[in-house]
Amino acid sequence: MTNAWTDIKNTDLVVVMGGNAAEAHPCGFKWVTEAKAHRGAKLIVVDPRYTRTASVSDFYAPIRQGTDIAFLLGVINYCIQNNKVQWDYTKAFTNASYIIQDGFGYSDGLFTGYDEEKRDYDRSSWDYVMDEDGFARTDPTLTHPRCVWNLLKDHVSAYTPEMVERICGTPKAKFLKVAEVISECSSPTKTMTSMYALGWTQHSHGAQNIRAMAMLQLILGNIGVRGGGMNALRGHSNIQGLTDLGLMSHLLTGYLNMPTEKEPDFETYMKSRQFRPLRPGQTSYWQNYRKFMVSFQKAMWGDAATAENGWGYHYLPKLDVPAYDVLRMFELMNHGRVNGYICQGFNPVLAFPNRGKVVAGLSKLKFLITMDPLETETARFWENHGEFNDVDTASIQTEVIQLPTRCFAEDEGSLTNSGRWLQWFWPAATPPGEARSDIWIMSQIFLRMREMYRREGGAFPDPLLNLSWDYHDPNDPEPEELAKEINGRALRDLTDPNDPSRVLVPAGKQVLNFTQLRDDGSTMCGCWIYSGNFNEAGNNMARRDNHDPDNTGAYLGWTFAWPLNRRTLYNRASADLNGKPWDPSRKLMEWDGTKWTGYDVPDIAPNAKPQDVMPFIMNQEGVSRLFSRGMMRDGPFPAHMEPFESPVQNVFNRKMRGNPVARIFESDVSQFGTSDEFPYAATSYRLTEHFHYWTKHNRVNASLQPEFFVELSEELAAEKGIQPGSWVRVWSKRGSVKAKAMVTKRIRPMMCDGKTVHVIGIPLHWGFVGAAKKGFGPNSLTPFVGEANIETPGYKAFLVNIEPSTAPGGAVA
Amino acid sequence: MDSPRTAVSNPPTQPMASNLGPGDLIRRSATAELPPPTRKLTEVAKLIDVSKCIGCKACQSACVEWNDTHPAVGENVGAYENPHDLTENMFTLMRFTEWVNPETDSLEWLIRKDGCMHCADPGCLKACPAPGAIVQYSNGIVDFIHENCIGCGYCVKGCPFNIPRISKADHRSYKCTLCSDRVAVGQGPACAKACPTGAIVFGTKADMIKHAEGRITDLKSRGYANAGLYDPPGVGGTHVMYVLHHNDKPHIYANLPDDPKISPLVQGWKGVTKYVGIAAMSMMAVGSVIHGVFARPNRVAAEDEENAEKLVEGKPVPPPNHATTSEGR
Amino acid sequence: MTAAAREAQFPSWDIVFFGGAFMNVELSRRGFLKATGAGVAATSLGAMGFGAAEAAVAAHVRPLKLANTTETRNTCPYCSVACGIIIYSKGDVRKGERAEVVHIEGDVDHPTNLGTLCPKGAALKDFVQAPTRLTQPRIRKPGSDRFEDVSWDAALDRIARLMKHDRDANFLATNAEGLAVNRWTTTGMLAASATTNETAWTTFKVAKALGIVGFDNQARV
Amino acid sequence: MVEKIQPGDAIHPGKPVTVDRYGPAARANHWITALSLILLGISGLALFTPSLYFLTGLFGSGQNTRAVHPWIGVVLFLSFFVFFFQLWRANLPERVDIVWLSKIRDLLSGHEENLPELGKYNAGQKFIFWGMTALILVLIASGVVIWEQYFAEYFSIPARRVAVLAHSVAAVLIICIFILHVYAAIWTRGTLQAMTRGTVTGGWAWRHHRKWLRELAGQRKTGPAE
Repeated sequence: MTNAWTDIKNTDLVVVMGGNAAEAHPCGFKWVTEAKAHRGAKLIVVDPRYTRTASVSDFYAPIRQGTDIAFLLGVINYCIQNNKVQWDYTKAFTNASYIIQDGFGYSDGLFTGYDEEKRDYDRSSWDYVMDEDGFARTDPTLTHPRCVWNLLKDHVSAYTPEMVERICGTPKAKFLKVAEVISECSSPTKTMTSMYALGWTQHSHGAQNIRAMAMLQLILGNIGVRGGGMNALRGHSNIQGLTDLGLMSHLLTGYLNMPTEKEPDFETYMKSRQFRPLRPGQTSYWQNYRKFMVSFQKAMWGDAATAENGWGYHYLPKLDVPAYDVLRMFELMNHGRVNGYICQGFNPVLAFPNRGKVVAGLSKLKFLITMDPLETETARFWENHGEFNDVDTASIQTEVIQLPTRCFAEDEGSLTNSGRWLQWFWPAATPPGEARSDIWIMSQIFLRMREMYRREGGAFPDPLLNLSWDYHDPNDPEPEELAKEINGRALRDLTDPNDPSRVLVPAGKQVLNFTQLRDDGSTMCGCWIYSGNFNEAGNNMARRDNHDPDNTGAYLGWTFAWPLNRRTLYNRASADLNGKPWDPSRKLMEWDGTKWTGYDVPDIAPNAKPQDVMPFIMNQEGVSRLFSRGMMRDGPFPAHMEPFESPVQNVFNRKMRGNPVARIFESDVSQFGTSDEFPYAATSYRLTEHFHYWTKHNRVNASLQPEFFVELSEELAAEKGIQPGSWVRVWSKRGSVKAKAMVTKRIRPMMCDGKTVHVIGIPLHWGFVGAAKKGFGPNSLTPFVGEANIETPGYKAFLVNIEPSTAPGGAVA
Repeated sequence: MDSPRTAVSNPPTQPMASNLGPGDLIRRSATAELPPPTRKLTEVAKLIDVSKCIGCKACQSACVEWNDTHPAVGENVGAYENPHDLTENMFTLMRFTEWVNPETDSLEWLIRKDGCMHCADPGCLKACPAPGAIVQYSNGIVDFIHENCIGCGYCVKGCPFNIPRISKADHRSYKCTLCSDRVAVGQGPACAKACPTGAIVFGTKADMIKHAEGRITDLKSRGYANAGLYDPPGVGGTHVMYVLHHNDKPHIYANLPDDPKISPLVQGWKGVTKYVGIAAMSMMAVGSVIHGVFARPNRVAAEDEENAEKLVEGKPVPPPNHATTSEGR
Repeated sequence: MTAAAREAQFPSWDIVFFGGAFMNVELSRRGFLKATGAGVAATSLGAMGFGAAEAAVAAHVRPLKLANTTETRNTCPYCSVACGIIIYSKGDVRKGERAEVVHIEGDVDHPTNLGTLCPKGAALKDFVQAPTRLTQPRIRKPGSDRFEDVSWDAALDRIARLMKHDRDANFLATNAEGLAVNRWTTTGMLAASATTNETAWTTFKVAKALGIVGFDNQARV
Repeated sequence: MVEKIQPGDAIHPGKPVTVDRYGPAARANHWITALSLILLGISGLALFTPSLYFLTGLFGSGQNTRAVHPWIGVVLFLSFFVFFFQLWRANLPERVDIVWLSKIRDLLSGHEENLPELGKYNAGQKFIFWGMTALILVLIASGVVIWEQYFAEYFSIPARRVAVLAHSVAAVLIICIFILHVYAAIWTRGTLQAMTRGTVTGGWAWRHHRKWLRELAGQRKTGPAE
């Protein structure tokens, strides 16, 4: 989220698309009802189903799943055609005026440079025209035919209301109503917020869904302002934290990247990360990359990280592929190329697509280690549960070690919420039996392996032997020690560069925040963006001052938000080029002539003059990108792409299937179904009564939503002879499930490209262990395909068939 | 923000004396002579704004946890209501109705939190035969005192809203208490505390009516011309009220009664039948006694015995009274 | 030290009902509940001569079940709204006592949820006390149809051995071009997105130091 | 219609003559019915009006009262209907009953000689018999509808409301009839022994049910002399 949950109350219009906030985030959705009740805000829901969010909306429009880009580009087109653009904002704070190279173009649903063989684009022409000083050329008048604005205008012109209706199935009148209400937010005194979630990310073109809305928000001037923003409603309590801390294949902490094979040494690695400003006088904050990287390496390897060895650069693994994401790992597993797997609080048997392939993969492992407070289907993937998990136990040679962990009530530490608040919590209960904390378990595994390597030697033990582990009790580091390590400290006295006699931070003391980090090895910091979380003032994540001056929803005294306790990202964009708030009644930041003041921590240097430094300092341009250059694999602009399994063809290019650059493993190609065989468009989602596969262990939630079901329209039920509450079988090319039928008016057939499209909704909370009735998950059906840029599996648009059925074999209870 | 809060603070952990006691009772089931209350508490109310409700069932969950009930894990029957009805383990239930507005032809998903309405004139209390099994406090809370409940089910018949449920396990009647134990220590009900969107709020009844007016104005501005407050006068008003977008037809919200009243049958049963019946039985008994005292007993005379002996012995006896018996032959 | 920082140090007092962090609550609201049969009026009740009646009162209105519990500030572990919760327990882990959760409720002082909770959060106690909570390390041998209990020591030694064995066998120190790549691709790890940042940092250090590249979390699902 | 002599009815000559009116089984059954009705009356009244709720004390508690009442009702229903099948023929109405009823004042004022001769039962007894029969049917039917523990859930709440009202009204009536029955048995001296010893004196039979006595005598339905 660019803004905080509590900031949503400042909005005038909430657009929920690609998510179902009321269902999945009820307590965050509170701020929508607050905005409605106290600001008269309107709520628009665009979704294939009439959801719980829709039930309290002012306007609902149906949309076929997977076609959000067409819808949003349609809205952008509407805004441009009707001059509903926040011009001052767009001209000043976006790259609308930047001139693009002549080689770039778009036709037949594809951008220039497509190589069908490689399933990839040559993106070299997707860039700015540079001048002789290495700065990007611009045309502030927006008249240059190759400026971003004119290319965008041209690009979206195909998405007329008629085209939107044809692709999305949204009746033209409903689309126009939505577009009209959204376009009103181009006024500097009206803001709109976008609340989205996995309904946008879990597509092969997920990132482009989000870009489409972000672009719309930019031309409406809604980024960086109160009540605006792009608000990704994240799923798990600390999904933000784990991503921030780089617990992913391609990341290090704080969005530093894992090195690749093309970067054999530290200097080569750094060379592509200089991030020189692309406009004169701009701030490009990533220029500090080296400080963050060196401090991170010092946090990892302490004294073993030296200038001579590139700060232990050779200890870091180097990637040969963009990422060993989960899809790739399970693909490798199926090829017998993975022997061991550790699932810490993770249930891939229900979480990953194409469950058949997941279970087959796990069955080929030598060992599987699970760490969880609860039983999981994954820990018991080898156990036969009739139709619910029909495996041949004896033939599965995987050794499974199941470790009991503590849960939140017994644990201590911080969690980073969707609004980037790091909130500390305390333990309240004694863990059951021998359950131990994850910290203790990870430490034990580490200490035992380090001891073995010490004693026995083995493959490249250095990163392990030298890993910094100077905790009070190495067997069980305290959460506070770890938090301090994340914050970082001075390893030597840090002196003022202008006055070497002045010690800013004495050796051994916590740094104030990442602005004190150095690239000479004199500081260490586990995760630069978190720095400031636990400095000499104490544990800032445990702060509990809930004062909110002038009711802005900022709560600066409440815990700690990264970066630097900032609550709204890009908040400098809340003021115009002169530093005056676009909407004085909704002031966030203001230039008082000498410095930035307001309700938040400014997003740029507090004394950076408004005309000089633009708000988007994490971009080399200093402005936001309507045209994303070559940074996304599937295009600098979003373009309509059908799901890989779609009931209709891509109207721009009937041969094109799915995202043309999404990675498909060869073995999965034959696993895609066609609409002849599988005529119905399925989607998966969460229900408010449950949280993933945890709450089915909870008797209360199990009683509130006891049994797996699928939702379908009255029309389809009548056509298929399906009675409400009866058993149905739903199957795709990859698997089959049995469920109770929920026949509803909330799903209606849609007309897309001249064809009737029936939607089937499949919620995801059931498995074969726990208190709820045994059931299946949509992942038994979903395709094994990832998002083109970040490999998020697609769960939201796939094809199935349905028929009346009988109860599954193997007791349901 | 001016919206009411559901609780003034987090629940206390220090022992606190309850502030709802016998002196606050204004009605007690099957009790004729209740001492007058020692004070008049301000009336409280829970206001359920159906237009803000997202049907998340947090109220159900919070209710179960606070009241330590154990709803069974049922099955899906093709509906979102789970359990499928109120039970002795589920004092409140979200009821879902998919309603197509005939005027706009658009779908509305009407979601109503069902549960005890805490009527000012409670039918359950009226029907209850067990002294003190149902009480009403002067703040409006109607509470079941389970120790006194005998499980007869009369409250079920008395209730115009079909709320109380009799446990098959302990044969006592259960329903929402409006969290009397929380209210007694300064807390709002658990459901109102939990409600994520503030669709359930709790406070004085006067405040809640005022709050509802604001909500109704907002709804009218959004095109719900018939938005209104459901505080049915037929039961003297309730201490659980609804803001409905379509207050002109409450029945579309899963059969919420348009004009609830205590059934005339129950009124008749607990009213005229009781009084006339007792009078009739008393008169019968008293009449018998009076007759017994003042009239001579109907004794068998010696002559009767002689006649009987004669008859048995075949001697002549007075002939039958043919005038009156011939017809019977 | 600021007031906020002090609170940070001593966060989970049995707190604030009578004062303290009330900033977001209108004080006027506190008035009405007293007059509505709520709260704190034990003295006035006594003054009215009802002191002796209090035993009867207890039989009437259920006694507050949270009396004499320990209160702890915590955060809901489910979605990333990260609602503030208060755990009421019998016993106090900070005093080294055994503690058992009695009840969990929203924290009204929390700016985001203001004391509210969703149906999952409101039932958190039954997650903590689920019958399917794990209490013992267990091992399932290849081909077996059941788990067997093992000690922590045995389980951890086994894990370390299995991992070292695989790492030593399959660690890729250099690629075909002789470049140091230090990759271990044959053992992967999924990290839990419901663990703390501190846990995550520990996990990160261990996994990356081992050279594990098949490393992911729930960000994608 | 020919009135049949009830099996077991017989005359024993002697001083005084005794007449067998009820056999041991019938008497046992009568008392089971009577006891059930009394218990039902007590428990029912306890639940009918708060002023009599104290009667639940006889059953230990309100819960017990609630639990036991319907079961006693079942007992009553069964025992009464055994009774019913024994007696229904003797209780069929006759024209003489109308004459008898028209002269009821003579009865109450002690001028029974003005009344017609009667068979085994007079109109009052028949009224009690049929009244009880009808009310017990109403009570058992309505009682099932409101039997919370087992059956109530199968009926709608409006139906239960009708049933509870019907049950109450029927109960009031049956209690009235019960009082009439008991009082009549006491006021008419010599009656009680019919249900205790099973016999009445010949004089009692001569006075109240002369036709019945004549028939027994006429049919020589006499038992052996004692």
